Amino acid sequence: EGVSACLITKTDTNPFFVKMKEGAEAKAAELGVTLKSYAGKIDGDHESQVAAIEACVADGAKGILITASDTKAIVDSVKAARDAGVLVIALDTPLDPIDAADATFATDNFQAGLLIGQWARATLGDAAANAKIAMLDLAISQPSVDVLRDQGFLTGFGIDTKDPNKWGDEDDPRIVGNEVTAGNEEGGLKAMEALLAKDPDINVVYTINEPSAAGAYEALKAAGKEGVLIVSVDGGCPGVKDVKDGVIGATSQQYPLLMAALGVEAIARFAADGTKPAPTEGKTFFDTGVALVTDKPVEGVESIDTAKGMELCWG
Amino acid sequence: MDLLPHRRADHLRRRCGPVDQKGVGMTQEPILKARGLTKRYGKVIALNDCDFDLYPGEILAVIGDNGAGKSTLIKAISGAVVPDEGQIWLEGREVSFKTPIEARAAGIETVYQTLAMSPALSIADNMFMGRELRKPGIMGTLFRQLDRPRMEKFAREKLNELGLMTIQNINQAVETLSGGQRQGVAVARAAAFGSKVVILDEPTAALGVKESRRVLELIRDVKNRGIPIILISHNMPHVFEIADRIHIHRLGRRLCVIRPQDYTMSDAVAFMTGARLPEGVTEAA
Amino acid sequence: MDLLPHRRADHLRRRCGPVDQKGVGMTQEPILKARGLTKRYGKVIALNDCDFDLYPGEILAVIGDNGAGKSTLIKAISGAVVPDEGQIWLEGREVSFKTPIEARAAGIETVYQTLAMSPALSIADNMFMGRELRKPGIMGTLFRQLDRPRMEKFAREKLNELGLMTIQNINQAVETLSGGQRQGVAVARAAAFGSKVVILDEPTAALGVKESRRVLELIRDVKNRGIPIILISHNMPHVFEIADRIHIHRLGRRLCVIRPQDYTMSDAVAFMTGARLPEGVTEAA
Amino acid sequence: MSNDAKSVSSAYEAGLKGAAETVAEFHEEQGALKKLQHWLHQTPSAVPMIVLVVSVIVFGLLADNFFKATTLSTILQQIAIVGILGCAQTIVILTAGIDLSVGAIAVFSSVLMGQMTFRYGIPAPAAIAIGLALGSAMGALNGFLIARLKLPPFIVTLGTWQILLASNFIYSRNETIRSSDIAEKAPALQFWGQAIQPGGVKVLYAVFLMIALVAIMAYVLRNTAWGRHVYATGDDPDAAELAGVPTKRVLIQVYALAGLFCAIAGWVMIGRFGSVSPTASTGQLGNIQSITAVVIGGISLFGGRGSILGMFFGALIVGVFEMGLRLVGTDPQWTFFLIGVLIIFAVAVDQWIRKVSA
Amino acid sequence: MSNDAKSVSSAYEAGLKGAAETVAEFHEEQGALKKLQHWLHQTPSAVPMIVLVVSVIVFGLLADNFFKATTLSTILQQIAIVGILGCAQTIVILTAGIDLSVGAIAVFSSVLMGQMTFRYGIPAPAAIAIGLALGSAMGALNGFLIARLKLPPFIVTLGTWQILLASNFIYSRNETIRSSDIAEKAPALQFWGQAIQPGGVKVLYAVFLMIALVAIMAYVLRNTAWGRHVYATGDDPDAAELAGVPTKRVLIQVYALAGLFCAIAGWVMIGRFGSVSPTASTGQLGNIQSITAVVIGGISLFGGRGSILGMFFGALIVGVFEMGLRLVGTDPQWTFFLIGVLIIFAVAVDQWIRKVSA
Ligand SMILES: Nc1ncnc2c1ncn2[C@@H]1O[C@H](COP(=O)(O)OP(=O)(O)OP(=O)(O)O)[C@@H](O)[C@H]1O
Ligand SMILES: Nc1ncnc2c1ncn2[C@@H]1O[C@H](COP(=O)(O)OP(=O)(O)OP(=O)(O)O)[C@@H](O)[C@H]1O
Ligand SMILES: [Mg+2]
Ligand SMILES: [Mg+2]
Repeated sequence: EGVSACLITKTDTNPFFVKMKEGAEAKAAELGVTLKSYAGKIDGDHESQVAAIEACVADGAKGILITASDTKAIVDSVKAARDAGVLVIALDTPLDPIDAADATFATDNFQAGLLIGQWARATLGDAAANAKIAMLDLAISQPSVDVLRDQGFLTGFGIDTKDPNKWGDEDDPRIVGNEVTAGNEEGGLKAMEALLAKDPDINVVYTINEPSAAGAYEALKAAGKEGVLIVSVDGGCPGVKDVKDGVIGATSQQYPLLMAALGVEAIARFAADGTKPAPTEGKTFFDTGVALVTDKPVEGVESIDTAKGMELCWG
Repeated sequence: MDLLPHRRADHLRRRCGPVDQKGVGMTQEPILKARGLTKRYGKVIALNDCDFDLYPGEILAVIGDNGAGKSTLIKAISGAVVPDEGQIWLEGREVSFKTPIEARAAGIETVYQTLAMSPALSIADNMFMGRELRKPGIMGTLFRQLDRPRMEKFAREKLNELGLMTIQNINQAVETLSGGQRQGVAVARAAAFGSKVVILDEPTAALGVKESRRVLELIRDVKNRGIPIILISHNMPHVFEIADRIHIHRLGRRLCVIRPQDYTMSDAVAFMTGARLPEGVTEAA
Repeated sequence: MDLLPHRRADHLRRRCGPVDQKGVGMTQEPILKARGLTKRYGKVIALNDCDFDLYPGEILAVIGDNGAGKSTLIKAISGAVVPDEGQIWLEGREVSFKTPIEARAAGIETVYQTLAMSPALSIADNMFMGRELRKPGIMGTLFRQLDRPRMEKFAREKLNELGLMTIQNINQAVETLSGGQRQGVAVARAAAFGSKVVILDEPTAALGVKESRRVLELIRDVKNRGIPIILISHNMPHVFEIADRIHIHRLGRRLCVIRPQDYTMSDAVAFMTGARLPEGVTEAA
Repeated sequence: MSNDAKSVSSAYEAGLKGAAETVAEFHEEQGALKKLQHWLHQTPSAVPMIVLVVSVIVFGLLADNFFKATTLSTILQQIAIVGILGCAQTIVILTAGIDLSVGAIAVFSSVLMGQMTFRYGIPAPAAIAIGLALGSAMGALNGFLIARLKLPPFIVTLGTWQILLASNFIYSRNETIRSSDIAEKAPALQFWGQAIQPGGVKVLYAVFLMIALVAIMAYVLRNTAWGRHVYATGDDPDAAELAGVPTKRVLIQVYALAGLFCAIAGWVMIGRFGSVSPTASTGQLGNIQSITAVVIGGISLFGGRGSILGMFFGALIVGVFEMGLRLVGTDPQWTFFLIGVLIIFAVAVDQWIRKVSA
Repeated sequence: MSNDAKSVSSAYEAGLKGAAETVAEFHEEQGALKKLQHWLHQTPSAVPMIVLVVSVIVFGLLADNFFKATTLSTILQQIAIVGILGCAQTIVILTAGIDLSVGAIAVFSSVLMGQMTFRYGIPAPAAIAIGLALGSAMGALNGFLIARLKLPPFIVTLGTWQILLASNFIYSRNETIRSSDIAEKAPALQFWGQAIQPGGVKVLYAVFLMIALVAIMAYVLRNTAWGRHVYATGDDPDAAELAGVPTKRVLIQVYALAGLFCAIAGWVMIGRFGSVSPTASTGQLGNIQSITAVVIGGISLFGGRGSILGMFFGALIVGVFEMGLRLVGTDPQWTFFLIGVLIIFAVAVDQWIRKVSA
């Protein structure tokens, strides 16, 4: 009787989760674990995730890996699964409260935002005081990853975030505006065009992920503003290439393949002898880390260059 | 021809003029009376300061050219259209119906030219639409359950009375009936429920010879029950055979009212088409 | 009554039996001939092994009860319905129309009971629907541009010829016309384009006295142009006045064909309603 | 001179004497197939029921764990919300309308119930009552715009969908209310999340609620005058109006009732998910999901035809497909693909049966 | 005995002699207001045009940067894709249909064009031709199911929307083709992203393409027989069929042409976004966006009424609103809210003008 496991991602169209799934499948094949994958239908869709958890329990899975769309709302379903004897590991995004899951293998999205915010401020130097910042966010429903990255960036840049659970409520005059992008090129482009119409002097662009950064770059290029500082989060190989090509100034690299592989291993071990994975020393979760990738390192912000980034990148 | 509405003192209105003096004006009070009805559809004046009288127990035919405004007149009377101007009295009391439901509640039952049936619903459902019977007792008052057996029995009886059709299944959808059968159901509905006035707008237009004859018989039956009837028809022989009085409608208003005994069909046609004017009526105001 | 289709040898078919022998059978070849047409709608057999003949230059009336299958018969002939069984010959050649377009291309023009107009489009658009004229030269061949002025001129002429209405604007939408005016446009369309056969299904059902008379005159005009006409009508006086021969339809098939000179209206009504059988015809097969 | 008229008519109507009283009658072709077709034609919910049974059997064969009581009860609880939204969508579609705002009303109502309790400290039962009232009001607004201003339902509800969803995000400030807080302070909000456990198989109260609502609406639509009026309004509104149905009032009532059902669904969402989340995907997808259930259930989008039982089977079919495909282990994208095929297939079968058995 | 018949008729038709030849004529009430109403009624695209002009003026007053050439050209380029999808949606809606799959066809076509070039090494122009052909085929499939199997358009395209979107993700393996790679190896794919720059204001080729397509379709719909047939099919399909319109063929052609327009939109997407991305939001939202443009443009969802120019103004109105609200500085959530209000408002105004000018 083989071990079966489930992977539940936020969506199955975002390259980040596609790669996470591939990493998990490779590891599962290696360990002889049967892996079934599920996903939400749109960003922020936690109801499909609940349905997926229920299906996994009904299917007799030993463990569930989940990147929760709504970290608070999923808690009850996770509890029900754990009560049924299933090991639940949160990937990428910690649940709220974090101990709702048996273990968490995650990157800190706030930290990821913080790094690019700090890098952008240091790069601009004194000009940071009168920067013109475009904020390209994910969706008007403001799922948690969207809020964490955005607010992390602003914190890193030294801007008062007001309510840290909500983007768009800031009143700092340096922010030209927030636009939503759906995390793809199309959205990034349209949002950038709109913000450029609002203020053509934008010189810093925060983007929720690298595809939206690529879209934003197209708009800037079309407007003849290739020098604008674009920062992003994810660290996928196309994104790192864009950093190398100077499209993106810096990106915070995360490690979905690593998370997924660790998660599958943990489930296999749990199935074998019942041991549960332990968190990183001094943290409430197992941090798979985040690294700032840039070819223009700045004083005071630790970073790796794109050559190293290409080695570690996913997808 | 001046068709713009001119308001005249009531005693000057051409309420059938000398034609009336030949005995058409009844001594009784009209059961249904309308004065000065006007209805505009954009540029079109479908009813132009129109008067109307229906006396108890009579069959009143309304004839006129296509587009003369006959259907609009009976829609105004039956609440399907709210006239822009004018007043209506039912049994001497002024009424103003906003919907067909109000007119029906007052005892005026109408068969519209378009029949007004819900094709997917059954014959019984259609006959009782808007006046459904509920089960007696708690099922009816609290749970508001329909009393289907009673409604079906009633519908079957009424259709048999009409003898117009041999419908095997009272629950079949109206859309499965032929045009003639549908018209029969509509007429049966009006005849069954009309307590004060029954209005029929071209009830035989699409009917064959046999079916038309049945409808005429039904109209006589209703009259014999003491209920007055308004009948719109383009069929002169039928009109002259059955009507007690004939309201001739022209260009959105009542031209005059005649008795079939006093005039030939040919006269009536001449009046309604404008070939000739009835005595005492001048068309230009 | 046995209505299940029984195939009989052709010489045994009751093609008007002795009635026919009174001279209705024409010596010419029929321009339009149909044999054994059958059409079922679910359980309903709307056409039951029906025969049909139309001779050159004649006005053939088709009469029958509601639901007898008259409309279905002419739909089968004009391609609007594909019969389940049976054959049709036009000028001696067998045809089988899958759509009304094919029938029209063969010269058969029909006014359906439902008129078949697009309410939101103009009168001219409706008259030329499916046979639009294109501009001459490159605008027409390459850019396929419609020749509106020519179509409008033609439409105006045809409607004037008909004299049925004074339409001020040939570009007004059909939905702004009264029922009678619409029927006029439909009849004008058929009369203008019919080259071999013109079919009219109850063209005067909703029309007033004056408007009906105009349509009858138009039918005579078309006949005088040498084009045969099929006229379905419930109006016996009209039928007996205008028809050369009368096809009596009963229960989905041709009961017999009579000449108006030979029979009274009363006879025809008796035949079509089943009150009496024409000589030589037995209803049970 | 009416004698003259009489003679005119009698000139030919004399022929009527002795005319047959019957209209054409037809012999029914009998036979098992014909009878089956007739039954299928008479019973609009039969087709989805058959599709449901077939798909249950197929998945039972394909996936080992499918035929377990827990799996089947899980399917029921997964469709509870769609089923309730489907009740709302059914009555709207029966009037030849469509309601794109059902999901938005549900989510916004659940947020309102939650925030009433936690932001303003209103006791939970009162907050629920307010939420249900506001949900009905949102529906009534749709109804008002559609019935009074005569705007097309598609557009009105497209507009209110966006408006309500945006209001939901703005009003909630993106805050999810945690399950543990609700359990502690306002357990009434989670009422429908409780379960009975006959023989160890959990069945949520929400499932019983859905079934009860379907049953009640089936009764109301079939056996009350109001139900007949809903059908008549969808069938031919002009005819219904002339025949004495207050169509405008019926429309407003239908949309308001749909709003109430959506608000009930919102309350059920709190029980089912534990928490109150403004980002719940029902807000975005609830309309398409409920329309899919209605359509697979054989209810005509043109109004006036179909039964709410069909919608229930339609929701179950989608639930069975989604669960079955999950257990078989198909990629989620293949699930979407197959649900798409299923939608077209279900309607094609329905159309075919209507055609052959017409 | 037909003499008998003649006498019957002449019994009363004698009265016809000298009957007036005219039907009722009506004096037109003249006056500036009446004339305006009449013109509004005659010109279906006039209402959206007025709404457009008013909103441009309002936003010009509210936001400083609005009346700049670059802002206006940005608005145009932002609506280029919706405008082209709107052409597809317009012809479908004119036939009383609806196409929910437009966005999915566009995205899938763009992915097909990209993958043909990069996965199989087909030269870009050939890949584009294949992409356009496949897009038309997807549309024709919709048309086939709707015209031949007589399935409701809403359901068919709901199904194909899911099917095509899922196929798009499965086939593309979620891979985005990067802009720089395309620019290097297959610049033809990015053709519509080029721009002319009169006086420093960039105007994309895509904008000209959209305007050209609208103009061509306006001509085709007004001035060719086929265009009249499209209107007739939507107006009353039975009547059109009897009047000699091959309605089934027209329907299939309409959906296939709509598919072609969508594929063109897919090609334009590559030029406009630089890259080829299977996750482009148009796949999910293209249908709602294009329907919104069509409806604000005053085209009836019941078919047969409206002009494609109205759709163009409708798309522009949405574009102007989105841009204007951004420049005024509203939060994206409020923008979403206000677009919802706009949709209802635009249709209400349309309805009101039609009523008073009837
Ligand atoms: N809903 C409407 N909108 C616009 N015009 C209308 C409407 N209803 C009727 N009309 C117009 O009002 C006039 C009178 O129509 P009405 O139906 O009352 O005539 P009618 O005498 O009943 O004719 P018919 O004998 O053909 O039934 C006609 O010119 C008609 O076109
Ligand atoms: N599309 C259809 N579907 C089902 N039944 C039909 C259809 N069309 C006609 N029928 C049935 O076929 C029979 C013949 O109808 P048809 O319209 O040919 O009669 P008709 O002789 O023209 O009658 P009328 O004088 O009332 O026009 C009727 O019973 C009718 O109900
Ligand atoms: Mg009338
Ligand atoms: Mg007929």
